[in-house]
Amino acid sequence: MNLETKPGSIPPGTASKKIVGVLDFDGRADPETDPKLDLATARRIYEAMLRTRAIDARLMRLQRQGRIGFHVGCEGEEAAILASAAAMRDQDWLFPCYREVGAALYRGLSLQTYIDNMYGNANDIPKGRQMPDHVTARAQHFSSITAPIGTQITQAVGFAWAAKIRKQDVVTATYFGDGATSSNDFHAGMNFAGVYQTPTLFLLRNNGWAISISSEQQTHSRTYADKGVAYGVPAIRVDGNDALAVYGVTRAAVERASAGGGPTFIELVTYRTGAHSSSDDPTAYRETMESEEAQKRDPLRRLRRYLDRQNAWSDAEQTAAEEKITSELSVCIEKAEAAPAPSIASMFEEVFEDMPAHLVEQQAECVNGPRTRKRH
Amino acid sequence: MNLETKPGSIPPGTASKKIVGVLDFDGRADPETDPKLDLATARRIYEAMLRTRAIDARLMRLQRQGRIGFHVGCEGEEAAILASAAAMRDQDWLFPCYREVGAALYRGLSLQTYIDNMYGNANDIPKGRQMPDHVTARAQHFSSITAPIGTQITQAVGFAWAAKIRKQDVVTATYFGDGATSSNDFHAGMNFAGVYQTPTLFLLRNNGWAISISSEQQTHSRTYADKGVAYGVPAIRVDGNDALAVYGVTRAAVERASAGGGPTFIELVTYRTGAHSSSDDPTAYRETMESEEAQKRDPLRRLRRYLDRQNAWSDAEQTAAEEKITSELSVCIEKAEAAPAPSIASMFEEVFEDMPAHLVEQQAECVNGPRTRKRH
Amino acid sequence: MTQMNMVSAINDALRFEMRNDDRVVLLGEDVGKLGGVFRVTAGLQKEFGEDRVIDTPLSETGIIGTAIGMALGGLRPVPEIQFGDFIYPAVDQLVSEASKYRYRSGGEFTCPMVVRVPVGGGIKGGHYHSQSPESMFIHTAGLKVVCPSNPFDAKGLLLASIRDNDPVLFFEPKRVYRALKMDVPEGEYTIELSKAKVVREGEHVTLVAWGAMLLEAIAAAEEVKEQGIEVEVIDLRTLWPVDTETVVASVKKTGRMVIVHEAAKACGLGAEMVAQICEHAFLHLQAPPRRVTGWDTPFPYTLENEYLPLAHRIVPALIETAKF
Amino acid sequence: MTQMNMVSAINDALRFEMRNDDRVVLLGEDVGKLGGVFRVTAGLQKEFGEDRVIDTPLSETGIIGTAIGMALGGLRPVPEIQFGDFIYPAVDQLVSEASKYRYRSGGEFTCPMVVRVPVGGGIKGGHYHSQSPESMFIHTAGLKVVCPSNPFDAKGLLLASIRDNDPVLFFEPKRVYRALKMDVPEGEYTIELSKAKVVREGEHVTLVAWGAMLLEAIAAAEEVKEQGIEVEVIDLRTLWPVDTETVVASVKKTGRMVIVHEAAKACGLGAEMVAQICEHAFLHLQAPPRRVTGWDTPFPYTLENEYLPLAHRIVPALIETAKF
Ligand SMILES: Cc1ncc(C[n+]2csc(CCOP(=O)(O)OP(=O)(O)O)c2C)c(N)n1
Ligand SMILES: Cc1ncc(C[n+]2csc(CCOP(=O)(O)OP(=O)(O)O)c2C)c(N)n1
Ligand SMILES: [Mg+2]
Ligand SMILES: [Mg+2]
Repeated sequence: MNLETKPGSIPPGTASKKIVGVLDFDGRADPETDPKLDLATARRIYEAMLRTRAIDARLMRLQRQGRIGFHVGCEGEEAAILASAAAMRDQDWLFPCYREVGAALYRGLSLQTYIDNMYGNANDIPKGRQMPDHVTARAQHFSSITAPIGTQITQAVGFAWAAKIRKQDVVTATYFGDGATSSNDFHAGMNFAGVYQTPTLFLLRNNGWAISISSEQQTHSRTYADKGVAYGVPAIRVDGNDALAVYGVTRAAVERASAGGGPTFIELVTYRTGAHSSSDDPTAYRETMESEEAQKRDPLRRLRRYLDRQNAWSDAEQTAAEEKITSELSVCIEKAEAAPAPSIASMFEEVFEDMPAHLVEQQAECVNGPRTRKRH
Repeated sequence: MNLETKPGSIPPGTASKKIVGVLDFDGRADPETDPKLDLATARRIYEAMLRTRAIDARLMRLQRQGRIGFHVGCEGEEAAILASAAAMRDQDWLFPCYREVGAALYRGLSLQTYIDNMYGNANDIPKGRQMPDHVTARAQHFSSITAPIGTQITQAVGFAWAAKIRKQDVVTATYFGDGATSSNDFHAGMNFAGVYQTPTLFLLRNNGWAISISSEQQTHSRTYADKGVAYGVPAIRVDGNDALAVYGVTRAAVERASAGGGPTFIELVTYRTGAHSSSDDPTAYRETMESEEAQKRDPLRRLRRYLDRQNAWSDAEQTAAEEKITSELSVCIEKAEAAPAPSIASMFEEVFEDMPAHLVEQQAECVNGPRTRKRH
Repeated sequence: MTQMNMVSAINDALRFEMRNDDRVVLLGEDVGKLGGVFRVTAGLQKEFGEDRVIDTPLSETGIIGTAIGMALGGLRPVPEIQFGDFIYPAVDQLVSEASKYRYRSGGEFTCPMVVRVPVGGGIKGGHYHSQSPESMFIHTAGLKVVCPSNPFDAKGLLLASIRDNDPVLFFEPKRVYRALKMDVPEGEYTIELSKAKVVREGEHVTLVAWGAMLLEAIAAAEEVKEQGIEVEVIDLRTLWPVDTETVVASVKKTGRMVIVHEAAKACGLGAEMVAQICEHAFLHLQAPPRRVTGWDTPFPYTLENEYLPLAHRIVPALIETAKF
Repeated sequence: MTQMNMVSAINDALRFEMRNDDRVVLLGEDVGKLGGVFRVTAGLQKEFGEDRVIDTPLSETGIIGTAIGMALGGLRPVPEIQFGDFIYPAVDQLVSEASKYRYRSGGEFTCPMVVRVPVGGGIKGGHYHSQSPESMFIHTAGLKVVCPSNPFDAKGLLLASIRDNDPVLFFEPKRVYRALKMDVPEGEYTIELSKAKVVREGEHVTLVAWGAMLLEAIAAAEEVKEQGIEVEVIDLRTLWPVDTETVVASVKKTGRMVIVHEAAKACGLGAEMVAQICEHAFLHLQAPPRRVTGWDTPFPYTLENEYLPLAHRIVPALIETAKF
């Protein structure tokens, strides 16, 4: 018997590899898929993408100057992040990976708070305990960013499940990368979401790379969306550099989840145009993207062209927006650099709700002990 | 935009749910799928299934009598286990779960060695260190049985991968249950096998239950075979109570793997007719299987009918085989019960290749220390 | 007052708190329809429904990861890990996430949940149904670890743990589950966490234990009494944050300490308590503080009573320590 | 002899042994084309090919699970965990499987493999790029743990570890990676496992350290020398099975011990060594054996130099211990 010829021997999952898109490279919308976003929202998304890119550039410069210790940005992935965040309702929650700080800002996190986090100073919400870019933003319904890959995924499922149990209309969206699909929590999270039909969106930013591992090396599945089959979770591939497509698909998934239709797995097909982080030098493992091609695909340019076609954005507005974020950043950076480091005592706080005896003792030992000559 | 109507929104994986079978309930073989097994092998498989069932029954009685501490058998799953093991070549390796001791016996593990393991006596290969049924059988190319669910899966992949790297023609088969598909190691093992195209067979015994959790509660995927899609690993569903179908599909997968065709995921659709183990009482969570139906599906009965049709087995042989295993068991049990417990000194051996100082010290303390009044 | 064993006392505590607080949900493998492989959650799915007593797929990663999400979402999840030996697939969520959520979010988020974990030997469970994995969770800042030794404490500690606003690992000694019955009050009472209990007073040696080994400690104390050695037995009850004060006070009185645990010796809580005693009561020590523990080998099946630090091994340690 | 830093010494050891023994294969995230995020494996894929220097998917479970399978299959895998903080998804395979394979199979199977793990603070890595998770693996019977403090030892210990027939966790202190260069012989030499090294002799206090903290220990020893305190500094090198004999001999001479480690205090190796000293040298102790360690909090970002047990914290401990 030859397996090749047996029914069932060809992997199932032969559904469309098609990638949903709305905008072409010149910003023309496909009427069939156009979510018909109101222009105010489209402008808001564009502005946020613009801001995010400007912030990333500035922070990377600060890192190179040795003024901050680390930065991980999202160059090239702004549409995937901001248009999806914009499609979530206020009551919904985001469980981010580490590239989605822009989404927290979109939802109202103050720039100063973010910059304080980049400096890990006394005004930082996590009190300088975490690395830069690991923000926490409860008021923005944005969980605490963590470094271990994938762990937020099961948490997003549990949070949505809690809402479902309590009959609250809350949808959660969790962001993660192509590398994270190999993690234990992706497997468990997708499985639990399928079994309990939790209102959860799995937002996979397939940006082509997990540090130096290409998305083709990461798995032998035909597409990442195909992984939904293993869990009975409906999956869809979307052009992640097309803000309107991202918005439309995400919004539809939110509505389905909110109506009791369960989870959706969305593969946002995008590309990490920059380095993995400030610690990475991608020339060791990949060719730089052919620049004209990259420009064509650029999510900002495509949305800008769309807005231009509607006369909804101008060069003057562009300049004003850029100047605004530049000066806002300068103010925030100056303030952050002037702020003191977190107090030494704070290092022992919030391990538990109440400080146990051994930490009271250690705190006293540390606070009253000698100081290092090394700066922090 | 309505997700339901978008291409890609319906989960892919719409390949056949069909279950490959050869034998009908009366032992007639379907000429299209018949692997045309030589009768000697068919008889050997049948005899092994018979022995396995008899051994399980006897061990469960010993457990009830308090003569051994625990037993986990495979009633109803004999074809899934023994026909697949029979399809593996001598140089191939098995990475079992805990229900496949029959496969080690099929490959030549002595019954005495197995029974010594059930008693954890001094003659036990693992020296009474593991629970009953956790045998180890290197000479039979059978790895050491473990309790944590799923861990053998990645190991089987690594072992096959090593053979591939060393250009040795070795295929590994790993057995696991439907519950184990939720484990981290299933996810990682399938993914690595897909990426590196290791010669590995994933033999899923879908026996309907993971203790009290039904296989429908375990996942929302349409079938378990569908999970292969997530990893680009070809998958096939087989009637796990049909020894000829199991043999044929397994053999084809071995040949493909050996020829460099990579891994295969085989869903052996079967049923756990007994309790999960001697510790379990299934009446708390499930109806007993409608007995006539269960009998019809019984893997032993179906293979026996097939053999009868070929005049390849007789009632006399049946009786002889049953008497043989009964008396063999009695001899082994008697010998195992007469054997001493492992030495106290042995408790400290083989933690490392050479005994480090702290264990030399602890060994002396224990051996020279007072003895408990509790028996072992 | 009703006579209860530890299984029924825990079941009673869960039932009480589920009636009292509808944020409490249980989840785990086989906890629902079956009522748990040890029947600790028996009958609860029937009373509270499948939304609050949840049978899960076989994934400790999923159980703890989603329980953390539930806790962040305002519930009070009480996940069960079927055996302590199977907690390892959940270690990343416990060590990297649950323990650090409050700290790393500057107090914006907390993970109030109680992970119920049957632990320990004495049921002929071999390598994988016998271990006591407290040490690694004690080593991880941000987790509490509790382990009752009797039905009364089990109920009071469990209610306190569920009401605690930090993640708690609640270790249930399987060997005690059905070993003894005692009077357990109906209704509500709590036992404060991080408070050890002096269960037997004595002048000569302090003997620290918990969980299933407490009975062995008491038996050993009784045995050496015949030789005129008066042993003060302390039941830690909460393993972390540990009640250093009570142990130190006792050692200052007796000048001697023996500590007992089932877990392997190296880097166990025994080592920690010896070090703490050296830090807090060194000048009071009249004998080396001593450990009687599981050996530094995997937990064996046949010889488990030679592996466990049962009374026969505690007795000589007490005598040698007292006579040092 | 060539001047090497620790990164190049490890790279050299790997290259040597891969040429010497074709069973040695490397696998891990980014170890191939990139040569590792710390460039420890740079150039090796080019020399040995993609079959022997393998870039893996992002799964520590998969890396260690398949490495165990490779070891069972006759290879000598050297998997890398990118940061010690990300070892937790592999804990089940390490604790439940690698550590117990020899024991539970009565010696029929062994898992000779070396898990390379960059560990420790000092690179501004915060919670998740700074931890030192040795304690839980020491607590688990059946695993060896090694941690070099300098390039020379790194090469010799790594070669010994790869040739060892048991699973070894090889902890590489990131802070030392490029911090110093020294003469490292070309070609082959090994440093026996489980042998500590007295790196500085002294009469008054024994100071035990390893890895990145060794330099801090030496600096502290230098500093207190001005006050007439002669410190004997021991580099453990192998953390488990630990060289109790060398430490005990030293403490018997000095009567005093301070132990330093980056990991949190509770149930760390410091506690274990204090307990061992109490067991083996109690009557020689003239001061309480003392720990200078990371605090029992998660590892912080901004204040990492207040968290780490650097020289400024070791000095007062030495003085107080010496003057006790
Ligand atoms: C469990 C774990 N292993 C390894 C790492 C180190 N690491 C940080 S980011 C990264 C790659 C992540 O790739 P992907 O998920 O595709 O996200 P992307 O960075 O592309 O957005 C790795 C390996 C980690 N953070 N966590
Ligand atoms: C990691 C882990 N979690 C829990 C258990 C307890 N347990 C033992 S068998 C079992 C069910 C396994 O079901 P399945 O994989 O379908 O195999 P089957 O017993 O049906 O053959 C469970 C939950 C375990 N052994 N390991
Ligand atoms: Mg990526
Ligand atoms: Mg099953």
